[in-house]
Amino acid sequence: MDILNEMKLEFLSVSQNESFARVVVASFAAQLDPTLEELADIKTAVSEAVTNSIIHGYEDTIGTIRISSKLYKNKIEITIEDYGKGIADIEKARQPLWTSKPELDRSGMGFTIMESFMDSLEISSFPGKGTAIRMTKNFEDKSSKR
Amino acid sequence: MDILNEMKLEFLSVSQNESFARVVVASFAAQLDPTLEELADIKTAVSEAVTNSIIHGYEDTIGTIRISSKLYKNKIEITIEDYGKGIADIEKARQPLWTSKPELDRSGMGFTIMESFMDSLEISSFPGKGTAIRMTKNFEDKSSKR
Amino acid sequence: MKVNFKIQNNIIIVDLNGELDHHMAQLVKQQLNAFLLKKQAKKILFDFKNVTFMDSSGIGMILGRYKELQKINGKVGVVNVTSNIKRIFEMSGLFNIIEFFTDKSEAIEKL
Amino acid sequence: MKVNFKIQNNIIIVDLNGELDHHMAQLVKQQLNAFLLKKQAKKILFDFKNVTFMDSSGIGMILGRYKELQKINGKVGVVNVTSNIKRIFEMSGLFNIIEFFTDKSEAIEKL
Ligand SMILES: Nc1ncnc2c1ncn2[C@@H]1O[C@H](COP(=O)(O)OP(=O)(O)O)[C@@H](O)[C@H]1O
Ligand SMILES: Nc1ncnc2c1ncn2[C@@H]1O[C@H](COP(=O)(O)OP(=O)(O)O)[C@@H](O)[C@H]1O
Repeated sequence: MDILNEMKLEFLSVSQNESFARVVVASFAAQLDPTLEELADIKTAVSEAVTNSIIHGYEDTIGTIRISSKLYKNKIEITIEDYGKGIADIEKARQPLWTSKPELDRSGMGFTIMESFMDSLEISSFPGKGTAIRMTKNFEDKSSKR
Repeated sequence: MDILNEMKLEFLSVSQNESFARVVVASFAAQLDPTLEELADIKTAVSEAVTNSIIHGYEDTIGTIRISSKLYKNKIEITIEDYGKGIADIEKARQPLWTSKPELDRSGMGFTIMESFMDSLEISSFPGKGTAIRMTKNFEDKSSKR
Repeated sequence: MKVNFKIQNNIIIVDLNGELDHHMAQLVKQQLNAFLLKKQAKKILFDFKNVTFMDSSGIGMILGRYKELQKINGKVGVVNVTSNIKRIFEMSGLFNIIEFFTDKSEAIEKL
Repeated sequence: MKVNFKIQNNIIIVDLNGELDHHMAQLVKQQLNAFLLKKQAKKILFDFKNVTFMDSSGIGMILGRYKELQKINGKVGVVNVTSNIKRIFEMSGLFNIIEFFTDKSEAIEKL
């Protein structure tokens, strides 16, 4: 499928950038004219992945988070990467309510929310190297509506 | 001065990304709690520089535009780069009302606006290599207000 | 996000405003814990009327308060949750352990 | 940005909506030129009431229409320009060659 547009964003793993990341991806996605609900889903999924990089990937250090996104006809692809701690057991991490940091008020629902709000979710992670989350979402086809 | 936050953005030189670039920089700058007028100034300056990269830097081709921005206490620094045509005579290009593309309805006011809306403007350009615009703006110090 | 606290009927009413993400959840938690220490209340009601965004960090923050109050036999309630945020509450099973209300005065009376 | 055209008193009234940058200026120019060809009017009034942003591409677009209409002895006017956008008009000297109005009905009468 043809790529209609493409962007890359890089920022520091500080918590005030969580809302910044949401705004950036949402305003990029807006070029595909999504519904308000589709936009809210994307914002939530981005927020989960970026927060994970800040809290779990870099823990108490400050590192770089990279987001890249591609727009296709009625579809967005979003990749969120950190170069932090990595995930040793991805299977376990994906389980609802499982968290490695209950003491920090984590609910363990991040991956479950990403999965259910987006149409696909791939996790690649190497302990000590970092984590990359690749998500896609298909938008309702407006051209077929009357 | 200490850097409070930092980001980098990369996107294609298509005209629908002009408003995207404005939103990204404005929402990053918002972390310094600028006035509405300060925000409007930044949006305008970013819009001028990005438009120039699209129209003059890459002309009819599609290339990559990079924006990087740093936040300091009461100050933002923004750099906008393209890897396009470059500017042969920077002195001339800075003059109000001078444009190389009057046939495209350019007004020649881009650099003049960037200069007067921002507190500093540096242009580095090499013909055939590309152009980088570095701008800074100081924000009103809110801590001194009552 | 702005947070306002109010005490009514021995309940700390937390009026949330804006986007409840991890950044804001941390601030709310800090302020709320300081307030709890001073006021010695055992019930918290989170008013979501003006919340425009929430992710799982919001869930974690509320669950965290629930766990703390459980130790002293307290209670946590939530009111005015709108559709998108409701889905997140549902997915995480919070509806099963925390009291949900649709009306604020009813919440203040019954929590 | 949305653009609406209307003819009143032989003037094409261009109702601009949103952000007038290079992307939008191109669309406005195209649509306006097509409309001009059909309608044969000699006067254009740009209504800025609902414009929330403009950069020098807006200046260029208006100047371009001014130059074209000059050839056929036509006129260009602008109404409802707010503060931030006004500064850009001032800086580029547009106030000296184009008619500015603060009131739309006055503009339609006098242009
Ligand atoms: N970017 C990351 N880097 C390292 N570990 C991660 C990352 N993202 C997720 N994890 C691990 O996966 C677990 C589950 O993640 P998630 O479902 O988002 O729940 P939560 O963030 O609430 O813990 C986390 O507790 C953490 O151990
Ligand atoms: N990124 C760029 N790459 C190449 N040339 C540029 C670039 N930016 C500006 N220029 C040159 O400088 C001139 C003046 O720019 P500006 O003041 O913004 O006016 P305008 O864009 O209306 O022409 C342009 O006409 C162009 O020749």
